[in-house]
Amino acid sequence: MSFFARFAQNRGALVGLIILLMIIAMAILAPLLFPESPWRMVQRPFLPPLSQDGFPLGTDTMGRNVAAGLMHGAWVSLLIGLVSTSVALLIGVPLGAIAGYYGGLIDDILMRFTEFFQTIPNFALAIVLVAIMQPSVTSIVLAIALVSWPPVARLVRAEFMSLRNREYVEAARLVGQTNTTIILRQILPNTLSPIIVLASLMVATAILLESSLSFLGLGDPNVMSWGYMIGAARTVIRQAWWLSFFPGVAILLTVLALNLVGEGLDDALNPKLSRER
Amino acid sequence: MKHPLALAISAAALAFTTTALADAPQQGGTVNTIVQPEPPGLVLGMIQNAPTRVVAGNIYEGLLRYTTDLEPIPQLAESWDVSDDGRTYTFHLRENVTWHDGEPFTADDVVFSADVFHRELNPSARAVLQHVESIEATDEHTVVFTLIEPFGPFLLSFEAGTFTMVPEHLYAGTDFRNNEHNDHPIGTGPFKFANWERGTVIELVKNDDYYEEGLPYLDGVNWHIIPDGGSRAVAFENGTIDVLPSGTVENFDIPRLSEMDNVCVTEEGHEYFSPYSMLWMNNREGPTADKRFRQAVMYAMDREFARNVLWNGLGKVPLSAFGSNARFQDDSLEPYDYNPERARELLEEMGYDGEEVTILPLPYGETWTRWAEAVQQNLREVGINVRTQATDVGGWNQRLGDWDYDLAFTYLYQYGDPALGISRTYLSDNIAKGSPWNNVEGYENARVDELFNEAATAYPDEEREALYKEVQEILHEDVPVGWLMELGFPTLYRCDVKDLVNSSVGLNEGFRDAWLDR
Amino acid sequence: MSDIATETVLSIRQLSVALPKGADRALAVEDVSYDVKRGEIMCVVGESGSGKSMAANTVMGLLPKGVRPVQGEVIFEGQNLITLTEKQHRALRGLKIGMIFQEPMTALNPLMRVGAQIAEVFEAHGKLTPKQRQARALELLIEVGIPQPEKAISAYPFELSGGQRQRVVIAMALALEPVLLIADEPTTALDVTTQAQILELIRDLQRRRGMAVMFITHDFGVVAEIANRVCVMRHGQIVEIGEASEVLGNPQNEYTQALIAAIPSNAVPPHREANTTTPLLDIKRLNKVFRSRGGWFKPSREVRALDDVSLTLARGETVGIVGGSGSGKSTLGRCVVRLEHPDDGELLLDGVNLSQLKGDALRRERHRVQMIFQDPYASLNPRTRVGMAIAQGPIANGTPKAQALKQAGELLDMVGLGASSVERYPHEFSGGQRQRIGIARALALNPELIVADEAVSALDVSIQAQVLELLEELKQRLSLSLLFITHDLRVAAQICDRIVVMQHGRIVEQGSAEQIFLHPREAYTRSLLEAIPGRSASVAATA
Amino acid sequence: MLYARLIIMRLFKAVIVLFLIVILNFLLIQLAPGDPAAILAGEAGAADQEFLNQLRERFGLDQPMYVQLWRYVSGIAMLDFGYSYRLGVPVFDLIMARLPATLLLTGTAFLISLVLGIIAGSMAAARVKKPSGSIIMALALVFYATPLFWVALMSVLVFSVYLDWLPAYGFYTVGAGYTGFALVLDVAKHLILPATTLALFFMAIYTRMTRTSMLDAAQQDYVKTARAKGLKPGIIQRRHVLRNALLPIITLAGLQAGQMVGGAILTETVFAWPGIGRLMFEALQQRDYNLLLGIFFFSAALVIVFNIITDLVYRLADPRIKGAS
Repeated sequence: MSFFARFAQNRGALVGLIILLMIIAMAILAPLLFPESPWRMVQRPFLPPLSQDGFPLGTDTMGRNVAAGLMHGAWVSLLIGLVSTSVALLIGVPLGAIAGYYGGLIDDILMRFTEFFQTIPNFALAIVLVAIMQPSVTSIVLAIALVSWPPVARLVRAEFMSLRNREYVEAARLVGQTNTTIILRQILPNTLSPIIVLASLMVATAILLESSLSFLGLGDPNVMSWGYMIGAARTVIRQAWWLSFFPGVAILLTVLALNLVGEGLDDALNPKLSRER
Repeated sequence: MKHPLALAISAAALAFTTTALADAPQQGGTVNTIVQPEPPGLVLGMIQNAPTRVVAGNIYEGLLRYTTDLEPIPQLAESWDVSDDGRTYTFHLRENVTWHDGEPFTADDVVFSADVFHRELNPSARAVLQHVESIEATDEHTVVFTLIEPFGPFLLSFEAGTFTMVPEHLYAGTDFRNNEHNDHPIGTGPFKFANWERGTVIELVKNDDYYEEGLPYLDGVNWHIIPDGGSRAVAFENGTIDVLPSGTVENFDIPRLSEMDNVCVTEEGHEYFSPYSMLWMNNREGPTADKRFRQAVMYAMDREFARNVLWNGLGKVPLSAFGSNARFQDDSLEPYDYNPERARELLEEMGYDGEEVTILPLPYGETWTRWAEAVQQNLREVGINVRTQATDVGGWNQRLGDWDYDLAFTYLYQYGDPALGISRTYLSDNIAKGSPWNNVEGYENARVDELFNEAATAYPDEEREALYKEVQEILHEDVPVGWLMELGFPTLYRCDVKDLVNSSVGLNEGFRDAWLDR
Repeated sequence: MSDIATETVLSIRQLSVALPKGADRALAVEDVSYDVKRGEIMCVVGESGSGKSMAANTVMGLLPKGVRPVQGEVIFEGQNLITLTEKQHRALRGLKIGMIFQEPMTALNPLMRVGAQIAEVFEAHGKLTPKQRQARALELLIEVGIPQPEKAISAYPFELSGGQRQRVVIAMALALEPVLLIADEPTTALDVTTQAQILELIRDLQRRRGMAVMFITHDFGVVAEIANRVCVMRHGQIVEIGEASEVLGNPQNEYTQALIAAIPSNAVPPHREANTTTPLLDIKRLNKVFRSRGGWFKPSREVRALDDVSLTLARGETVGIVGGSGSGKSTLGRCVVRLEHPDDGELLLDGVNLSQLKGDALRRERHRVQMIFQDPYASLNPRTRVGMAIAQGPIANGTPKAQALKQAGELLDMVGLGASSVERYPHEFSGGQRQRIGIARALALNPELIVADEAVSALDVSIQAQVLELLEELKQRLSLSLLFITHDLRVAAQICDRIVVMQHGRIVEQGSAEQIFLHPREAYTRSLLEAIPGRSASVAATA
Repeated sequence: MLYARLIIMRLFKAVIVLFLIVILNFLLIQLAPGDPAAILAGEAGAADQEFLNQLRERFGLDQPMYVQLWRYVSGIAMLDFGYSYRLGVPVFDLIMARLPATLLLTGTAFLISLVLGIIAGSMAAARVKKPSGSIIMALALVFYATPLFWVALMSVLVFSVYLDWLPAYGFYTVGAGYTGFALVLDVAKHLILPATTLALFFMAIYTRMTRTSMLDAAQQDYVKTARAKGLKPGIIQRRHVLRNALLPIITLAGLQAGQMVGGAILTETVFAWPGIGRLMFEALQQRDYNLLLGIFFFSAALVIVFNIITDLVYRLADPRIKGAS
């Protein structure tokens, strides 16, 4: 069975993929449909949804177009999710690979280091990091990455530990391949499926984290992200429910879609599990 | 255009005066209100920040109070005389005043507070005391202040929050900051400290031995600590909270809350401080060093929009450096009205090349964040390349203290007199790193220095007025800072809380006369 | 006795079982009919994928999800089991039909004490009081011959060895004295001596209780040891059925014949001798101790895997290393290829001491000794094309890629897979084919010595024979030197010139294959020989 | 005996980890712009250099960093956490005053999420491919994907503002003067919304985890053995499947329990719950280094304590661990 056929067997995953594609389309189409800056104050503030043409989702506290913000925000939220996950992978994968492959003292040191990071509550650490670096897209991405790499390192380490004594790895060692080649060519490609699955869930978590940070006022004020929109609308939730409702739903759908896709990938990449479902 | 809330306030004020006349005050009851954020401590004089003032202003007192027109009225000083040369001030104290621990309040307490306690701990009192040559207790209830030279605003300096009376018998000779009584403040005010459950509530109870017969009417005041603005609004809505001091809920909540039944609003009670919001513009380097750029910023900002949308139509769009509550304001100057075209012209004239300019919002809540966004968009629309730097209180202090900014929001108190609250922003000898409250913009103009210094000690007022007029003209042209808004802070309260705001510091001492009509 | 033996307990009639959609064939079992009679052991034998377990699972009502009977009937005690409801079926399980499984290590709940797990059988059918259940559990443990039964009853499964666990499973299956016992490959996961004991136990219990036993296995040796009747299956169909002696001694069907022929012969191995006596490998006093790393407060534990092992191997010679699990035979092989680092001793390959080399120096010498691995599924990287898997070695040692790939094609041709396989991925090959790829990979570097670690143990008998044949042929053609590690004396006897027997990290006995087989000197060697299942039977058959 | 040794060993490790955390956090906080003196001065609205210098000297901020670090670390060694710069109260007292509220909130949320999550997960596992099972999982997924603070806001809106069933904020009704059982009831009422909000997300995690773990365990050989004994499905699910499926959940729960302290920041903020999560956020904004470090120390200590408890529980649940050591 082809990869996609296996993926599509999970109906939820298919739905998730469709939602995700729609959100990506939103992000790509944003500059075409709403060429004006989403920050522009274009109408009366607090215009309810559907009350005026061109403002299907109404306007916010300062008369900015919510629909424009939502579309532009898709781009930012996805980008923050993807980039921070990539950075987390860049930290976690090499650490986990080295710890898992070499074992022994190196493993001990790296794993103590990882545990150490996990001893400080995640969200608290993220808050402190953003506050220290001062809120900006860069600092938010870094903070999210810095609190999310330990699970990656642990996963990769576990995979490497179970694979490093596989016979094909030993065979590679026997024919004289170097450690680097073995790590990159023999083991890493075989750890990709669980990493991909984890990564898809991490993107979701990163989007949630960004929105939580924004909610506490630690978002980047220069970019319109969904988290920012909820954070900004939080004080007016009583008089303008739609301001926090739509971005909230957008986050929910995105996180939901990413999770569904993650499950689908899991099914498709790890056929053993799919039989159990 | 008058904002609906602003109309509502004037109507409420009318209704308020009539009912207040109709009913006689009732004894008893406890008022629940809010303090935000949680104060670091309650010893006024040692700590002067807003949350401490609003709570401790009911525990401690100063020598004088001020009406909403900033006229001095008696508090601990029954009466006072000023010598003809304007250098000697004699205060006659009340005789029946005791501290909360039962000790009598005397002239020695005044001398200790002013000469020892405040000189050591209180920077704003220190600024005034540098004009004072000596402080003497001539008898148990008389204190004489002798000044080095006349100082126009001297009589405006005795407000409780700035010039608190602290008990000598508890503090003299001790390490003030580690004094054991700091946890249990002792003052002379209408309410006594009862309990402080950190993170939850500060409870004050009635001072039965208060010197004003019959006062206070209330049995106590509970200051709730609720960190989230939304929760504070809910608490007011569901009736847990009777009084919402200004700044405790977001501006966006105010119209809704003020439209509820049995809710009254007042904008009064801020005359003494007259918070004045400004945009620091770094005069030292970058595009903001160019006068034309600064003028362009003034023209580019739609301040009426901000007033209407963000401040519910409250407050005033200012004319120049002197606010409308400040003495000696020159109202003949031509206002910097919203004029993007003029802004673009000015930018073109100076040859602005699109260099990035950063803007530092004030980290004090949503309204300020939104405002920074609006200004950012205003500036972008005239072609200025702006980027907002988000920051928290610590970062904001640091950047301003290090002059590491291009544009930055702030607001300052005016304390009624230009020599107290305004000149500090423009005097060149007030340029020093490390503080966000001095001449942060780095404006240097010898003539302005000269005029301000002369005006502070000139006597009488007519002479001061002429000097200040010239200063205002120069500043208006130079635009050392952006003048954003004279802020209007509404206080929301249940209409059955009566006589709440009746002086120029409002709630800071408001519960002295307040009573419940329940 | 005779009437008991003819009483049919279970009767399977024209049974067909369908596999779920997308499986490699539509029916797991097609039109299968056989009986199991009281007092007999019916062996269902077949290679992997023959569908031999499906009928048993149908009887138990334990078919995997999506697999269901589509035709025929299964008559047990007068009722058709296929038509039973789950509840009715449940009432039979454990009570009337007992079952033993292949993996004793996982067949017991790791979190429950052994006694409680046995008592559960009585509980499930509402028999006895809790106290009586414990008492019965103890009796059963005694009956299945567990050492220290009083202790074992309150032990957790992890505290027991594999053989002991299998005894516990048997005790559970027999607790309620079922009429029918189904044993699904009950000894496959055990080592030879334990296997012999368990087989003995099953046969013994069956005789004493007069049960009907349905015994599923892939091993004709086991069949010979235990079966009264045999049913041979292939691709879901019965190819031959009959009395054990008939089927084994005089197989009618070609497939059965092939299978029986493929069993490593028990016949005395032919006398062979190496072509040369030039020593290629000279192992001197090799030692290896495994230490479990202790924590700060935890003492470390030591296992002496190699204890002063000395051994020589001549150029062109094949030496077999034989022993049970834990004998150190694999460690020896892994030390020779330097996947393990020996503690001390010498490992002279053509005069060069490999034992203490490290890092790059070791990497440069690696091409001289290569290995064929046990598990054909784990020994090839699933994401590497077969050609590349073979070419990797030469590339790592400096051969240009194109040339290495060309050689890979030639090697694949040589092991009988055809050069076109270069572009394919491992999952497209069967187990036996993969093992051929593994052999090609080992040959790619023209090694002086090849270590084969249990190289055929994971394969079905018929495949095993083919791979052994290939090795034999290559050995002749390329005059390979081979260190052949196996637990199976029969296999060793087939291919080796000399055999070394190991136990507890020491060499117990060594000699020519012929000598070890016919005149074992040591008791351990003899016990290994005696434990070979079906030894007596097949010797009798060939005699 | 065995436990005692284990605990001593773990505590010894914990002390080292805690010291490292203190040092790391200390250095981290030094990187933050602004210091407590500047902020306190800033709040006063008017401050001169002298005022700042007084404050810095008082807080010891005028010393070189290594001296500050040394003082702090040696203080911690004597279990002296210093004074809060802003509140002038011993950090230890502040934390101890707030810790019970946090523990009550997170403990309740933890129990709710764990118990309901496991129940929901087991139900979903037993109903694979049935609509009811799918509905449970869909709900779990939605809870998992919904931002926590959003749920908090919405639940205040619905249950406090519109329905007026439950208090919207706070720990108890201030000024009501409840004592005894009435106070307990009052606190319980205040606890419902924040605890439920916090629990929802974690419940979703446990639900999903339990289901996966149960399906996994249901594939194991010993389940087949149990079926072969003729055991009823209910007993098999409880005794064989669930018990084994719980092992990974214990591990996860241990990790989560520690992390909940951090996760409670949002909940505590929205519901004005006087816990240490909120205290931490305030301390951070005020650059109240001593307080912030103290909170980090305690939350890390909590994580470690939970880890040790998890280990012990795991040992109780899984006899294999005991045997191995």
